Amino acid sequence: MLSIPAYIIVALVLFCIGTIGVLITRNIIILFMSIELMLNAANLVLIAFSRALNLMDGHAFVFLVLTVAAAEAAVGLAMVITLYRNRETINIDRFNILKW
Amino acid sequence: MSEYLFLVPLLPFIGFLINGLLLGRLPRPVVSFIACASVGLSFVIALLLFFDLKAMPADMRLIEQTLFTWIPAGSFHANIAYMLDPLSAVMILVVSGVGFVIHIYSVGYMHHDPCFGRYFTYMNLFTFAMLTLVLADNFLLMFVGWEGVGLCSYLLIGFWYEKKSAADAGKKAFIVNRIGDFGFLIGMFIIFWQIGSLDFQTVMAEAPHVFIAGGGLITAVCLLLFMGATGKSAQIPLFVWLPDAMEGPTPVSALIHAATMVTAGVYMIVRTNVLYMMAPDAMLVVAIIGVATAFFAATIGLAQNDIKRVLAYSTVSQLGYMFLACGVGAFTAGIFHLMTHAFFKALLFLGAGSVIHGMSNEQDMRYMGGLKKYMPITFWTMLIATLAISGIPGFSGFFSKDEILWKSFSSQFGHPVFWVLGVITAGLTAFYMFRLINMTFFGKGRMDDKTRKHLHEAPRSMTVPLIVLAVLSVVGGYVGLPHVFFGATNYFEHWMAPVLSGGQAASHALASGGGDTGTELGLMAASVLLVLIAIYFAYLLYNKSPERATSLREKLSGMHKMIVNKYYVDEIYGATIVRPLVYFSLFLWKVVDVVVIDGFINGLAGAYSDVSGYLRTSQTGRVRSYATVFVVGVVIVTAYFLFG
Amino acid sequence: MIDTVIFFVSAVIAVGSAVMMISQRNPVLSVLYFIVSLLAQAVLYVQLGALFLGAVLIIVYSGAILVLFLFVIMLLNLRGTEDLGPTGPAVSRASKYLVSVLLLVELVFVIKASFFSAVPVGIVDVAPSEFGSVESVAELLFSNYLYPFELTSILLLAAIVGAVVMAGRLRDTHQEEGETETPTTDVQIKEEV
Amino acid sequence: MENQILTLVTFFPLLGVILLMFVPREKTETIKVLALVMSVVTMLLSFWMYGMFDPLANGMQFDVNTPWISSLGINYHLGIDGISLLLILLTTILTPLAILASWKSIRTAIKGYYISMLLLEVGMVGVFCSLDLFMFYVFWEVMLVPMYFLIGLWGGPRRIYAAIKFVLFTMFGSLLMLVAIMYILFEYQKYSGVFSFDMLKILGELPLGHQQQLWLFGAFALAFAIKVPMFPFHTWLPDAHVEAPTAGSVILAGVLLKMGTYGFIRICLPLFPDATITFLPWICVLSLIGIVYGALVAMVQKDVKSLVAFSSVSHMGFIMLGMFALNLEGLEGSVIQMINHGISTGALFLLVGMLYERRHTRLIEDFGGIAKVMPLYSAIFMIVTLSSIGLPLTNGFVGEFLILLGVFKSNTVYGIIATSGVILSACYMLWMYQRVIYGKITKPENEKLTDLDWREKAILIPLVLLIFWIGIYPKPFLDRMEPAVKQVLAQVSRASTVEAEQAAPLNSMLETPQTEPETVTYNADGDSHE
Repeated sequence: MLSIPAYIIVALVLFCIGTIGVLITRNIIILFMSIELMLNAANLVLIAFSRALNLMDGHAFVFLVLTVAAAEAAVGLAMVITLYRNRETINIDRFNILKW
Repeated sequence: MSEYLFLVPLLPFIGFLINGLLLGRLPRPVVSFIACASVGLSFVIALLLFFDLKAMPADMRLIEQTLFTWIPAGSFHANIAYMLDPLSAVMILVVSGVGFVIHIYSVGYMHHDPCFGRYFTYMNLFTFAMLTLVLADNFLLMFVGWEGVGLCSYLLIGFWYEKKSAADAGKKAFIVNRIGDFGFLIGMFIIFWQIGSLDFQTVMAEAPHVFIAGGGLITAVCLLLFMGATGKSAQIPLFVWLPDAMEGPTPVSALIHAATMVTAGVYMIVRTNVLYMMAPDAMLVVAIIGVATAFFAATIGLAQNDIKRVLAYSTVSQLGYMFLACGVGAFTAGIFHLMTHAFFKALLFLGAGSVIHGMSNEQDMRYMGGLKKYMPITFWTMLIATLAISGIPGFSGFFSKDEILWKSFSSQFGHPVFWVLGVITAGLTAFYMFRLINMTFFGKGRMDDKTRKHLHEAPRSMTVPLIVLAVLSVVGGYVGLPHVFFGATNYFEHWMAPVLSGGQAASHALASGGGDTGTELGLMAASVLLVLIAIYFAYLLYNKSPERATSLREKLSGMHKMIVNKYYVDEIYGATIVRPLVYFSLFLWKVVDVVVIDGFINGLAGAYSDVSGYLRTSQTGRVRSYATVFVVGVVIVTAYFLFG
Repeated sequence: MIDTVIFFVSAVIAVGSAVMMISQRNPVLSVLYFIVSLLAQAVLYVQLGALFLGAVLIIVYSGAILVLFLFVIMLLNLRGTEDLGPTGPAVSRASKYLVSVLLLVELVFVIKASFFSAVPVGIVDVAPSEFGSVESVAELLFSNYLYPFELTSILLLAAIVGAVVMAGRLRDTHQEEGETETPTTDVQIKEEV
Repeated sequence: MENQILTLVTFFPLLGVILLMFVPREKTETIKVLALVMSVVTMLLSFWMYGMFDPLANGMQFDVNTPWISSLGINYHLGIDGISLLLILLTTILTPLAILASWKSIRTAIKGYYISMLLLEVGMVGVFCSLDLFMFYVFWEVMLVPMYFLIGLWGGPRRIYAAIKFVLFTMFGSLLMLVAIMYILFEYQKYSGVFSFDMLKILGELPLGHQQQLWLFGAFALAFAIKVPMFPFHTWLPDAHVEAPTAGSVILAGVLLKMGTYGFIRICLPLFPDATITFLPWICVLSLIGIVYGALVAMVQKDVKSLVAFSSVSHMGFIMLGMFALNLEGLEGSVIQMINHGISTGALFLLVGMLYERRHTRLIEDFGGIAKVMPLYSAIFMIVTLSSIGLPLTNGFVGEFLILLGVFKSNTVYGIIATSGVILSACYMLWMYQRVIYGKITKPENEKLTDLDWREKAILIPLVLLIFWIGIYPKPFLDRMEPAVKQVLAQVSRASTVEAEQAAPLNSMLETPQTEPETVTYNADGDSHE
């Protein structure tokens, strides 16, 4: 006996922890990981619903999301490296050229 | 002959155009010939028209001529139309006659002046404007002449524009005239508003039906028109410009500020006598201001040292007499005095001109004296004029002034107080006139010897006009002999009667006032006696023992200082009107315009940029703060959907 | 009964490690915590019948992507000792927590409002036999979702090229030293941190 | 050809602009001559139009009405009556004079200068003859752009501030006007089912409720009041004038100010009669303030141009007051005064410009004793000063007298206050004239000033002749505008009587004396010939 809302609530909690992670941390790597966490929380919701509705589309969707997450992580990390190379720091607040 | 009426004003205008357009190119003799010829010719035509008019039966004496419609605006039709009736006949004779004489005189007087052409251009323009004023057949055309003469007096007073005082005097004259014109304009509007037309004929005919006699509106109209008259003829509130107008060349003072322009106010009141007869309290105001101005100006005249200023105040005073005459209903006497005054006052001014000419532009009487032997003709002609103005029997001044005094005593609107003040003023007039004669012509010369060497009699072209005017100022009086003298018929009164026929009520009132000749003779004797005493005093103080005059002056020093400084009238006007007006406009400009309105707008712009400045700080450049804003947005949106 | 216990344990582990992940100074530790959280999530996947995806999550995601993270951290030689500058003002940190919690509360409300009322299925019994199996996912992927599937391959290609170009070694600056092309990317790492 | 004359007059300068494009920049002489020729030809065309104008016909003449954007009901609808004829003449006379005046004073970007001058003329003539609200608005904006460049590029030191202020003021007003036009459009669509911007149709058919009229009148009145300028909105005028080049100020004062008053006569009065009567006291009071305020502030100005600018505020106050006397004399006076103000203030700015060209300063105290050095200049300056004071036999008097007469008939109190303006105008003009022209030569630079050369004479003589012509024989102008003025009065007296009781002192105005024309059935002959 599975109570779907419980799983969704767990996913939401994970999602919000991811949000907190994005807002609080000043380390770019952790920022990325928090975003990845939020992504996974979303996947969890998808799977919970596909289970609730007995549809496999949720799974297909999660599969695609994972590939996108992978691509995004790769490019993101490449950027981190270039950023680090220019500024020798990974503190995100240093990169504020857009400041008025 | 009547179709040449329009030529009378037109000729000086043509003279003006020729001299004006070819200003620098005409040789002097040609310029002076054109100027004098045009005025002379118009005088001849005026004379012919006068005889035409005389030939007509008494009550139909009217020549009319309409040239073209000037402003056709719906119900309002103003056209350029000239009208000649006995009143304007007298006026054009005086204007063109005296004008012609003065033109001849000024040829000599202005001989050495560089702007010779410009002077005669303005003089011709003035004559045109004055003739238009006098010949106009409706209020609007009269107003055209009215402002035209105002303009010419501005130009001629400020003729030597390099002198700041002259330019100021010109400006002052124009603005004070404009204040008068303000009243005149509003009077005209009320007339048009009520009667619907501005032509004299219709206005005089309709007035009794439209206005209620003695009512508020008619009094307002008369007072407003009188305000215009005071502006132009320099009466109490608005007389300040005339003494300063002496900055202009002397012939100008003679023509404009003695003989013609200043009398325009009197002419206007006589022209609209029908209206005035319907508003007795307006007449009272006119009389009061007239006699007050006469007395007030005479007192100031006592202590003036500049020869022309004495004459200026004497003009103001004599004008006061004329307004007194109009005020008490004796319009004929007013016009008669206007005519005689034109003659002897022009003569006085021209005489003063030749004195100044001889004294190489020295105007202060304290440096004159003993000129009798150097300038015999000027002396004798001025003596005649002085006798005339003081009202010595046998001279024109006596007849006209005495007529006014008698009417002010006896007429229906008159009052003994007017007579008393009038007689005292006559005395004062005699005193300051003879003071002038004694100080300039008698006693020992007080001028430095450089000017003494230059002393010479004026050239023929200046003395002939003096003689002509002297003859006129003697003969002029006999035209209007009061019938109290061995029953002589008063030609002038008969001549003027039709013009006043409009106010029938008025004319018979005048006649009844005739009353017993005994009192008239008695009053006449009293005034002559007072005049003789004044003459003796003047002789005593300024001829026999000048030191007594100085001692008298110390005793009355307070009063004397008051008079010398003209009761500080100019300073009072300056402080109460001019300076506050300037400060108020400065306030308006600096505060209202710049601070309030511009401040508001620039403030708006400033506020706008401040707000945008504040909003700009939200762009911190830090990615995390943007992320926070994202999340806040999401929260708000979900909240809206949840609870909205 | 056993399911709910497993569910609770793995849920707690997932949330706990997630919290530990974001609060670490040392990035390596945070990656490891993240892997633990993923494993717990995989258990949840399995409980929800997504066997194949659970496996994919463990093998592909935490195995490959997070290792990549580790690799980059090692590459940049981050020991968590870098000075990350002063932490922002307390009020802004607090407001950030508040906002996230608020978001959580709202989402819970959303779920409560929509789920219990709209979708009748609250509690479900056992899933049909090959519900989460590879065949069903693959069969779906290659029928309805063929285009997205192909597109993701292009996406991956683009990502690879992008990553290489961006993080590739700085050829132009070293050309003048005449160095031979070294296959490995030599990143100028400053020794002192 | 006859009925196309209006299109010709309006767009001929545009042809000039196109030709100017082809002339290379450095050939300044040819640019100048071409621009002058173009504007003079436009003037001749407008004289020809004046000749063909039938003074007695009611309604619009030379009517051209072809659908332009029929889906929105916008027609290319041109037509003029007496009032717009005279204003077009004023424009086409002033522009060549302005171009001639800027022969030597403009040295930078000459080609752009003359292009914007000709564009300006297109905009102005267009406004005066367009009978389609949309086209009216388009020309209104077209006129704004070149004026902005004239002030902004070739102006004095503070030109940017002045140009921006000028544009923002006018733009603010014209946006409100656009909203009002849109409202009318939809109101008409609701009423008649079809979109139409045509003024004459809207005038004839559209019944507007009292409340609607109030708002619409308010919007239009604000736009025109800023342009006039009336009292509180006038602060852009002195800045614009002080900073504008000579020709710019001549056109700005000569014609652009008349846009506001023309707008009132063409749109506000006829279309919203009820609102006109309700707003009447306000506008009269504002224009009275304008008269006295303008005159007083003009008295204390240090710069001749800003003095003349404030005198324009005062004169325009007269014009507005005359217009809102709502009787024949007042309205005719205000229209003729518009022409006079254009001529005398235009001439004043030309004169000041000539002094500026010689001395490069406009401060009054820098001058003095000019009469000695430049006699002809001083004589012309005197004539123009007298015309702006309103001395009889000059044009100023005719206008001022009629206005005062009209105002007096409609409201005696306003009349008396307005007449005081006569004194104030004499004060500041003569005081300025004396400080600039009379007196001794105080500054050495003033000694070697040269008198007018032939070019400057060619500019001033026509204006002086016009001053005396209108002063002595204004009959032709008054006759030509009479039918148009009667038309406007007929439309205004359409106002429902309920309003009349409310405005008690003005009831004498409503029953104008016996010359009220027979009830002019509004022959909307301006109907587009579908």
